Amino acid sequence: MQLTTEDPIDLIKMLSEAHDPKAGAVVLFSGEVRNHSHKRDVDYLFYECYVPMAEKIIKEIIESSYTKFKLHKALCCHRIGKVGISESAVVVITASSHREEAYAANRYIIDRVKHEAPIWKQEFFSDGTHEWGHNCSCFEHQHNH
Amino acid sequence: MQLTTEDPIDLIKMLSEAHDPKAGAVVLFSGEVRNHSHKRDVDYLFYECYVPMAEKIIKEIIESSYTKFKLHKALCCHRIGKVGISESAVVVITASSHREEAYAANRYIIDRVKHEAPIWKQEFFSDGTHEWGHNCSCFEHQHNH
Amino acid sequence: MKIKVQVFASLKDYLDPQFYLELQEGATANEVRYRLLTEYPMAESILRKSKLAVNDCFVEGSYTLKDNEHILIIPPSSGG
Amino acid sequence: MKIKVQVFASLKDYLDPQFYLELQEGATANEVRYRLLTEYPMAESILRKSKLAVNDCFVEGSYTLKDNEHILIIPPSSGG
Repeated sequence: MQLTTEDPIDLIKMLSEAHDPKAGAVVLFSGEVRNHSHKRDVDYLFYECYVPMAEKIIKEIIESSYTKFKLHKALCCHRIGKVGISESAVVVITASSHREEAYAANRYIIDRVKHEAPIWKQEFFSDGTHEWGHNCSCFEHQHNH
Repeated sequence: MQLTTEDPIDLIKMLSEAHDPKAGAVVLFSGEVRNHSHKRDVDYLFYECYVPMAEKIIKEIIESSYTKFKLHKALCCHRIGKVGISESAVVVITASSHREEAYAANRYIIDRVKHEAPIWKQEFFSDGTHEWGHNCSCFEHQHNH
Repeated sequence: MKIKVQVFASLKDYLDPQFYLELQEGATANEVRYRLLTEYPMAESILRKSKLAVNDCFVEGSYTLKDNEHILIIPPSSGG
Repeated sequence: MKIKVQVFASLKDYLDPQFYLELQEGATANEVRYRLLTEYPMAESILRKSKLAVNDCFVEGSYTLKDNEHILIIPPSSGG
């Protein structure tokens, strides 16, 4: 399984890898590039990644998801480099016998990957400027309240 | 959008319909046919459906998900007829700006569809016998405790 | 009056999929259920758990049927 | 002793991606951070929020560096 990739993430291939005749529930999360950020128009994102540590950390998060949840399959792949609007920046797939576990494990993986993997987003705006992302968006979200 | 179908559910097509340049988070749930049920080997399932009411109810559930959650897209399709092992019996896709909403809306839709749509599962076992499903599996799950 | 009854799924192991019942004017949806309960005691537990619908809409047991209406006996869903 | 320093993402707006620092024997990872804080005050808030890693493993600020080690200054993640 690829943990990071410079090519577009192949959702179909990942889904087919996640199929398991023992699993009744498959949950896929795709974090996709939005055409706007903080009310500004976005052209594309660029993800910088320190691959050796990012892959080690993502692998560790996946392994710990198997211990915390009853999973048949857990996959995660983060795109790096330039990513266009509506393309997947990160995909997590979890497969379990019951949907509660599949949803919970999926959230567990994406929350940890977003916070812990050394991957950094740079937003390129339509006005020609660019800016580094400020932590993960759930953080900003909390601050808005 | 198809709400019920006798053909295999086209996950790829559904995912492409769910893409929205405004949405940062896409969650897909696929309920798949397991090769076992209550410790018995399963050959395939057969879903009976009363289509006029099932489609009306699924449509209403999707509409109410748009009022309850901040969604860009919500799709649901339930397979009817014979469904083989590892094939999707039901697929729900939700797209939102934030992943919390996408996960919550997805669960809301599948929980309601499973409980409310007039669709009935018949399990065909490897030993040649068959049996009607007993409500939804989350119910059985509770009873096991 | 004549009422068309349609049943689904496991109920079809005990009852015909569709049939007609002759009922008194003013009969309610629940009266159909009770009539079937007595005629098909094997199907009792499913009949008790089933929902009722007329014109493709769920109705309460107290719903008063009209001549030629079409009542659906809908066992608990087991989709997904 | 000589320590290789590597920085990422927004830190590269202020510092070279990789460079060497001459430090006293027994210097800690946090001492690297403080040295950079004074030399690059513009990067202070990011440097304070950054994690530190040696040999591709996160370390505490109290980690004692050895000659020729490679320290990574890792700004908060913004993946996904």
